[in-house]
Amino acid sequence: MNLYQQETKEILEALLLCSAEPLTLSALIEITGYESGQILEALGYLQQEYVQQGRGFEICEIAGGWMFATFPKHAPYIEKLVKPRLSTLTPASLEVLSIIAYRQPITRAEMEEIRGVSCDSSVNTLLERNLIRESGRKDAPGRPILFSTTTDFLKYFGLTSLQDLPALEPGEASPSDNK
Amino acid sequence: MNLYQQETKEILEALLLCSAEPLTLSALIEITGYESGQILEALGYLQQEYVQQGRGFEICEIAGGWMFATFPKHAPYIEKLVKPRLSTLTPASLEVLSIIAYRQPITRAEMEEIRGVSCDSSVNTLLERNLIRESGRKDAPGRPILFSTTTDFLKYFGLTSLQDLPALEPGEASPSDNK
Amino acid sequence: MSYQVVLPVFEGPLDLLLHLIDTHKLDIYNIPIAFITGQYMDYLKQAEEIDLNLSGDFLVMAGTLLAIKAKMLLPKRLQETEEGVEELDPRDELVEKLLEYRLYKENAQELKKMETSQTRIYYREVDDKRLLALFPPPNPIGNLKAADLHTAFQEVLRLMAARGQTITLHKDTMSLKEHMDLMMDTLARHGGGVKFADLLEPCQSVMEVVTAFLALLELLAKGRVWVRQTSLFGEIFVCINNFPEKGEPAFESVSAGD
Repeated sequence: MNLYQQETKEILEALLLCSAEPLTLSALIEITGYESGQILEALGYLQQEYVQQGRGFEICEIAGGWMFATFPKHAPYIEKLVKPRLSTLTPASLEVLSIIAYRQPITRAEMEEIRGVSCDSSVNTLLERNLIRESGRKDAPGRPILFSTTTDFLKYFGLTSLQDLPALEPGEASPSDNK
Repeated sequence: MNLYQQETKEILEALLLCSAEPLTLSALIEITGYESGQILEALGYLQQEYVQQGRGFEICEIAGGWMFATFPKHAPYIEKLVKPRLSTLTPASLEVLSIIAYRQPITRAEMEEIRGVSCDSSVNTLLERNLIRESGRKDAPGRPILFSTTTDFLKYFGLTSLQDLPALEPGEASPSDNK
Repeated sequence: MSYQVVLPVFEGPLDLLLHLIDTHKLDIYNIPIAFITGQYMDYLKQAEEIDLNLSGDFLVMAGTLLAIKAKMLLPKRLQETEEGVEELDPRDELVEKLLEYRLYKENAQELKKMETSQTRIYYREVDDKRLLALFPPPNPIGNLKAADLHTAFQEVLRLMAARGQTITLHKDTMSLKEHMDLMMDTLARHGGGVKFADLLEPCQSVMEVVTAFLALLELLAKGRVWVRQTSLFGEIFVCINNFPEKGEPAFESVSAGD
């Protein structure tokens, strides 16, 4: 391996390290000014070296480009690394869920009326996670969709039925009652 | 090097690859279940290996943890790939930051006392760039806000910890120093 | 003859004083106060001439310098210390401030160097979204309990009360189509046109006003209505367009005074 090849390898490694996306050959050519043969050769060397040296990562060809990737056997460690950031529910989604839980069935417009802000993204998240479901349409102009909580909702919160939800204090007037 | 050490190295490499923030020793201990000695030894081996093998990146100790970093000589290539950095700090902001770094936690009034001028706009810039944070209130009349530096501050200046700040000593060849 | 004054800019009065001490090679522990006050005032004067906007702190310092200068003319004041009697120097406080400020100013230059070398180093980038997507949370609610739902809902109710909102859910908002129909009905009943404000009057919420307005725009776009304003900022009238096929202008505006 000559010095030129060593430099090419180093530059490619530096670029792969700083890229969160796969780097295409054309991007690498444009950035480095090297010819494709030179780049492909260096990538090949690097891939070989990593195997020989028993590195904890490899260079993968994916989606028309190259990127660093880890091995499946290390997934449990990486999971522990990201676990604290695995979102549970954002405060906004929790608020919307609480409104649906206590006021179901309820339309989007009614939720927004209560919160004073749009609830669309929270409603979508809750639908995706199967915590709420569409439970029909309201008999009102526009026939808006009604939302209710799911069986999974009860399961995750350890409730037998909706009656098990902590009771609201007497002062906490029920919005949907006085119509 | 035994198999156990090899596995430790691989796991650490995989974790560093998946982390865009410095990984602290305590996080590494918690994730891997290894003892600190084992981890520090493996990190040391990796750092050595990378130098010997002429890798295009290194494991650097910064802001209380470890992360993969590139070398200054490759900056021209990387700058073509990643979004440009935010502009550098003004002399005024650097002065205010230096006062906060050495005197933290410190109030606005205390900074202004030292600089002889208002520090508001610099404090705002530094807050926006997450180099300083509000760290409580001083037990004094008006309960003024106290400011301290952040982990991003350490990252920004390439410091491992606040102990790495250059010593606060009068300059040597300063003409106004001759008594 | 015209010439340009190039005046250095300073971070503050202390910065300016340090500059004067440095350029005139003065002893910071024994500042010739009359001389430096003169130099300082000269700078302020020049700054004023070229309209350089200096903060009030520069004037406060000018006052301080003059006060020290005056005190220097008075007989020395003495202060008793443990070692005996010591002369009080009116410059002491200023010197102390200058020394302290100089420390941080010099350190800021160190930070600048560190910043410069650090801008050439880049760190690992990770596509967080993709990484997190690889590990879907097994339990979508994490550690939340039913009590958290209760707390969240109470907070919602509290915020509602704070917004001064009565806790009522009125009838559902009408759709765009319904607003359009309602608007056409109203217009049909009032041949000569309806005031724009009256059209929106039945709306009960901001959302409804917005929908009604959108409905009006939609009707205009379709050429089913046209609007007329007789004077600038005057009443806007909305009328049914009885000759849509003629492509009558949807907007008719008559300038003020007409």
